[in-house]
Amino acid sequence: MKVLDVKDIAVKYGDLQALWGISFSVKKGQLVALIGANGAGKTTTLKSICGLAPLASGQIAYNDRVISGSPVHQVVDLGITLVPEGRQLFAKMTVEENLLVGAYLKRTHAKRAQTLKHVYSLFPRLEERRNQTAETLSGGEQQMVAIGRALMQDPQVIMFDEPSLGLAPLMVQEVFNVIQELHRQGLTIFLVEQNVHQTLKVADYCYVMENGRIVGEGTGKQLEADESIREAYLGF
Amino acid sequence: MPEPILKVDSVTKCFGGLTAVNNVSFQVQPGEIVGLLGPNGAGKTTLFNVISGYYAPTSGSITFKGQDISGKQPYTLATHGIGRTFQVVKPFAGLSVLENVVIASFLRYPKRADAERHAWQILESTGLADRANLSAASLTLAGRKRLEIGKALALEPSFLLLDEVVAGLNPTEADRTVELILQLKQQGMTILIVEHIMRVIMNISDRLVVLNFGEKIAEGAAAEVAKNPLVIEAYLGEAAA
Amino acid sequence: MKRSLLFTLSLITTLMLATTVFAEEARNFFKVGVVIELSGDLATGGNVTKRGYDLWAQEVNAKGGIDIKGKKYQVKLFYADAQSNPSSGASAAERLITQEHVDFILGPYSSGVTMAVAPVVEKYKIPMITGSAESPLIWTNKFVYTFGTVPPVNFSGATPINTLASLNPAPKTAVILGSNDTFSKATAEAFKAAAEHAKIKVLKFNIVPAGQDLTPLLSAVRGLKPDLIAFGGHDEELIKMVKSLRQIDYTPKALLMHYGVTEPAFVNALGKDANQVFGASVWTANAKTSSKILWPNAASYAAASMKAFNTPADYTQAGSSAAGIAFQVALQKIGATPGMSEAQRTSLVKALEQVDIDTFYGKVKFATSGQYYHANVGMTPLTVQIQDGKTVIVGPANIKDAAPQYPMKAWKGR
Amino acid sequence: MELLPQALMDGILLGGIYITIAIAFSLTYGVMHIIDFAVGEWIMFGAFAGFYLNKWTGLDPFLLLPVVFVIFGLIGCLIQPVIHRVLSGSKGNPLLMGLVFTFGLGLMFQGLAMTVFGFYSNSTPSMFSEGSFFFEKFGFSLTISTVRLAGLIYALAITMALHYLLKKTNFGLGVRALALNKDSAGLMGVNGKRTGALVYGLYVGVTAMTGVLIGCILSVSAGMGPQYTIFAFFVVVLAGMGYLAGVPWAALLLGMVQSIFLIYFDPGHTLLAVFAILYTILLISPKGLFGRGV
Amino acid sequence: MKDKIIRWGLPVLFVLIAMPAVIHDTFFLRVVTEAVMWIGLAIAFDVLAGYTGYLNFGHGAFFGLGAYTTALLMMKAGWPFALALPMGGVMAAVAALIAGFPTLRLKGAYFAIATWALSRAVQQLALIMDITGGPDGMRLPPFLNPQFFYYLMLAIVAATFALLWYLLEHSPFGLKLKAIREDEQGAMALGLNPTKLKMQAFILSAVPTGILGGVYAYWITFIDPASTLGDLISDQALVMVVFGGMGTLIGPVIGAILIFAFKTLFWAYLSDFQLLYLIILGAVIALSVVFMPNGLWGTLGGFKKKKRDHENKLETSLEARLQKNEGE
Repeated sequence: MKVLDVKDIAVKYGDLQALWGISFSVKKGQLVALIGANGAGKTTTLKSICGLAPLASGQIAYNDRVISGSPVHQVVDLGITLVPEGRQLFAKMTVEENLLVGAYLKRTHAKRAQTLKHVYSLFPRLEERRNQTAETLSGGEQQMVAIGRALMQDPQVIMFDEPSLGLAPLMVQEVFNVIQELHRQGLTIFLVEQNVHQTLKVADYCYVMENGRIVGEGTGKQLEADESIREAYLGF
Repeated sequence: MPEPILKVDSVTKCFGGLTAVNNVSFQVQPGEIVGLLGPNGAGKTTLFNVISGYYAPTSGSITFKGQDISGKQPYTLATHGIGRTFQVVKPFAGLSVLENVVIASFLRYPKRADAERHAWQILESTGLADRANLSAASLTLAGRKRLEIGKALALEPSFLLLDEVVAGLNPTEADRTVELILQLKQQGMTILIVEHIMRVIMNISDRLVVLNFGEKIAEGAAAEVAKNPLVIEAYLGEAAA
Repeated sequence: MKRSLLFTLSLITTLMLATTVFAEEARNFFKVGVVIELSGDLATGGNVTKRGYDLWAQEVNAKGGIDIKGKKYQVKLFYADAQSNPSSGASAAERLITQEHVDFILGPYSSGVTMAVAPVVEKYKIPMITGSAESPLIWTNKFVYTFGTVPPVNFSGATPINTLASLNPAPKTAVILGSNDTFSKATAEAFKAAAEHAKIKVLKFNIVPAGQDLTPLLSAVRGLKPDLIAFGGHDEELIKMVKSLRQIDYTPKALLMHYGVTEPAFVNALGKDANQVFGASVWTANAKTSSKILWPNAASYAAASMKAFNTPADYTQAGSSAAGIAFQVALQKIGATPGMSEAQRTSLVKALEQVDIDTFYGKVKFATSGQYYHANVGMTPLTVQIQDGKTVIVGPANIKDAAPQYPMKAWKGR
Repeated sequence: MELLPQALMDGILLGGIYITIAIAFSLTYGVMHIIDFAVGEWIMFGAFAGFYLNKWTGLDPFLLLPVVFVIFGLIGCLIQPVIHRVLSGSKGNPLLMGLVFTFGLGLMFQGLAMTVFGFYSNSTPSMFSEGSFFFEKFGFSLTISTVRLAGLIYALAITMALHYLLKKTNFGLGVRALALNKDSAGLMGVNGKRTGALVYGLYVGVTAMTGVLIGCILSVSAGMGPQYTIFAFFVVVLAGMGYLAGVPWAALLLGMVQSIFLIYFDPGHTLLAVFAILYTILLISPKGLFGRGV
Repeated sequence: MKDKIIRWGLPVLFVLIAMPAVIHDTFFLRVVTEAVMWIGLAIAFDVLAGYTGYLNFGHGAFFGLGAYTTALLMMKAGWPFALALPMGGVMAAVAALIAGFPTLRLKGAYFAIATWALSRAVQQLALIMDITGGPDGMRLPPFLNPQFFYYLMLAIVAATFALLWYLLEHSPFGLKLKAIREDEQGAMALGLNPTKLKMQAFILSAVPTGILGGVYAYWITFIDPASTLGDLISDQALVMVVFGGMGTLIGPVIGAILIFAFKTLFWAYLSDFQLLYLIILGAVIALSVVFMPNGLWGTLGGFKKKKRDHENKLETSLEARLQKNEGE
């Protein structure tokens, strides 16, 4: 069953076209990855799904319901969430406040104490630092807050935009572990990454993007085997 | 060994508690293309900003053509002959493509007519002449990156800092830009380049300097560096190691 | 180039057409220019002044007009807004003179605008009487064509101090404050000079920024326990001053302000707290005046004002109406008819200098030399006090309506 | 020296008025980056609302505060979408355009007020305007005006209420999130448009209530607006624009400077001192007293 | 561009010079004199607002400073007007240097409010000093020759326009200013010193304003803190510039003429509706910001430019296609 169905979407920033009619889908419980070089349009794709970047054409459906054109706060209310690139935390708020904003929606507000407990059990380090402001955390801890904040929304689909960006290797590993753990728990995951090896290893299915277009797809194994894709887009 | 054109000597740059660049040293010889590598967030752009005068180094020094330039303002460095491009290209959006370049040409040609003539030459050589009178905001990403190089070239620099001028371009466009860079090298330009696309940087660089977490982890010829396990780990993730 | 030439020619033609001068017609009414502040910061006073001029014109026309050698000429007012700005005032005067060809001008409310208008009327030799501007500075400039019916503050400010000094026991100490604008500053200075002259010790004298909340300063004043607090300021500042004094709960033996207390807004806003505040004035609705021109006395003028505007008249309005009367008398004297020549206007100035008449407003007589040059010095300045919400004359002793209530009743027990 | 306690007290009471003028103003700047030139006009309209409602109903203006808040809150919510449109325009400099827009709005309001209310100054009576508290101990005497004290209490109550709203409620959490990072707040489900309108409504409502108080403490007139705009700017800039916690301190500083200057120095120089201090602080610390402005 | 200015500018200048010979109405001349003054104030304001993006709410302070300098030198030092007037400009330049050095570091709203605080402080200073006459202001000897003031104002404003046009639209200076307005960081890499350029612009904006203040003082013969140092000058200049179109030279001229003409017509012929004027002016500003964020000239010019861009684009793509075809 397709949870997320993206059909032929195009996005323009003024005169600049960022996406040129791309289509793909994510099935329930899958971990799907989108890879490609800087500036290929991966972040724009994520933004357009959550309603942060308006579509010039095309359509996005979530559980067979058209969501393109809805404002972001309505989209996330349906159960899609994004862990944005560079974390985008509320820098001057404490860790706990950051997490609580995640439970802003009516849908999640009532059981927020419970969800918070769950998040803290997932990231015990955050509980230790609950009263520190987000800006004082290390990059890895910030990433945990960003993921925790997304989990507070009780999502069905969680999208990650370069979660390993700028993290130390150990930390990268930890982030990938968390992603896999969430996947095991049954969450549908859409992952955008530059850390190609790790990504191909964990993903059920991958799309390769270049210059606003999808130029290849397949399972991790298939892509790793595809010399031309390796050569041209993965850079090794 | 000839006198290096640029000498980065144990440069450290801290922001509050965060050390973005930590005790980095390297040299660039005249006529060389040196690639600066490192994963996202490794401190490449910060180092660029320190070299081009946007940040003063917290400690260490930078010597350009034998002169200590650490802490000097970017506009002073431009007159010394350092040109740079920005990773996030921001042309002067309200102005035309020609005007964008003319502004840079003023540095060497203070008269408007001369500057315009010079700017036209730059536009010809960067393949933007046919779009000279369009507003810079209307250019495509490739066009903007090209304009960014054009502006830096209009300063008639002896040393160029290129920050991701290829990233985001399609293969044809990327090839054209690489061609342009190689052409510049032939003309005797010294270049320090940051680039993500390996295939590009491996091809054009004489030497590579690799950063990770603000520290230099490797330096040397491309083939050598590519075999360095530290680099592979930093760059491709541990799986490749 | 051709197109722009055409453009040039058409522009010139348009400009010429646009300014085709209204031919000077023989008319049977006087054109009276009125330069006042209808908008801007000083619009309050400007509109009071306007009411004075309006009421005069209304009354003259109701009587058939000004009687010049047996023929009656109506008056028609032509307003121009000075926007509370000197340069707009100058433009306004220039427009009234050169475009409307007014015979004479009724002048601005404020001193600043008057200072900018005076040179313009001087240049065109058009007589002007201002019914309100009372800064002493206007008169020391000795403008030939500018007159004023309200005596300058340094002429009227001494009277209430003298009235207070004559009380028993007289106030011995005073704190004198003035807001930093031309009129208020001059008022405070006049109060100070008079107090020193009357041997009242001035404990504190300050010019304060206009609009400033003075409560902290008054707290300090409270420590000095002065018998008299005298304040020069405009309407809103006066109201705030009384409220501040009540809020810090200090009641001096006497609280003196200038004419602002006679403005209806003062009593309206403050209610019983307005009571027993002293003021300086040259006219009140119960001033004992008698006249043969237009209104027989102050009371009938006040009644006419109530009827026309449903607002009690204050002395600015009365002075403005009196300005019209002064012109009227001078015109009758020289027998000038509408559309006056320059020579006639010059003789009108001479006639104004000789005016010495009793009006509902009091005696109007312009000084012809000295520091009050062309200001009205015929008046008897009055000391007034708000008693039960009404403005009552309490001095000088020979013309008072009621005894001054002194010392002031504490705010609390009112 | 014996005047010092009184000077400080007066400074605090004056500061209380400035807190109420500036606090909601700072909030709207922090969340929506609106620099509202019409802030003084909202105060003026509020003051007239208090004056006339008191006249018609005979109720004490302090009891009328909630009514005024609701009326003006609604007006604010209705106007905000237009301001939002100006601020989110891609042309020119949106921040400056917002400034110019509210400047035009302010002019319009002034003209309207003068047409409708006339020129005269007025004053709103209240049960608090009567008395004062008087202390005399240790050779010091201290008078505290009841109405000003009520004003200070109102200021503190509003400050605390805003603090509670922002720190303890879910709505406030959303507002703060919106102020810190618009896109992230959207991702958390915060409806930017609606929250923006509510915050602007809150600001207009609180500012109008302040107007009612100023009508009681000082005066009511159609031309009263601009002087309060000046003070609102002053406090907000001194506090660091959008930095709410700085507002009470900056307001108290402003009150204190005026009080001290009026008492101990030449009172004529008070405003000069006030502006010179603002200027100097901006030079030393361009982001306000605490360097925390946005 | 150059041709256009000459083609349109010269005839207009000719008309303006010839006007007093044809029209003898002194009131009309006075109004046009003031209109010309406002054109000067608006274009000077726009140097900073439009070309560098700094809203200077202290613009009026330079005007007042010029007015007071000229008045004081004439009245207290006995200088002739011809010498006192340029000193108004010099004082404005000095003040801009002193004020600009610290304030130009500030951004956006902080700059607007700091300059505004500074201008309030200058007004307070004039109010409490003895030499300026405090609130009573100063009176200058009347020299009531309308032609003289008309031509003087015209000469100063025309010279200012020509100078600004040359500097901003023709010489490197204007392009450099636009560059730092668009992207200060990027401009620095191209050898531009933003601090220096902004300071130059600040002075360039202040000097004509100060000189116009001096002319105003002598023309009106009376100055006081309320009228020459109040908010009116900055506020009205801002309105004119925003309405006409920021960042161009023609925009403020059009804005100044239209706003001033509207104001004057309203004032002269509809004075019974004075209060309506504020309401209408306020509404015009608010609406023009909502519907014409680039001002009148910007909006009109915008259409034209769009068309031109579009044509250019068509041409380019056509060329590109031709080249491509040739290649194949």
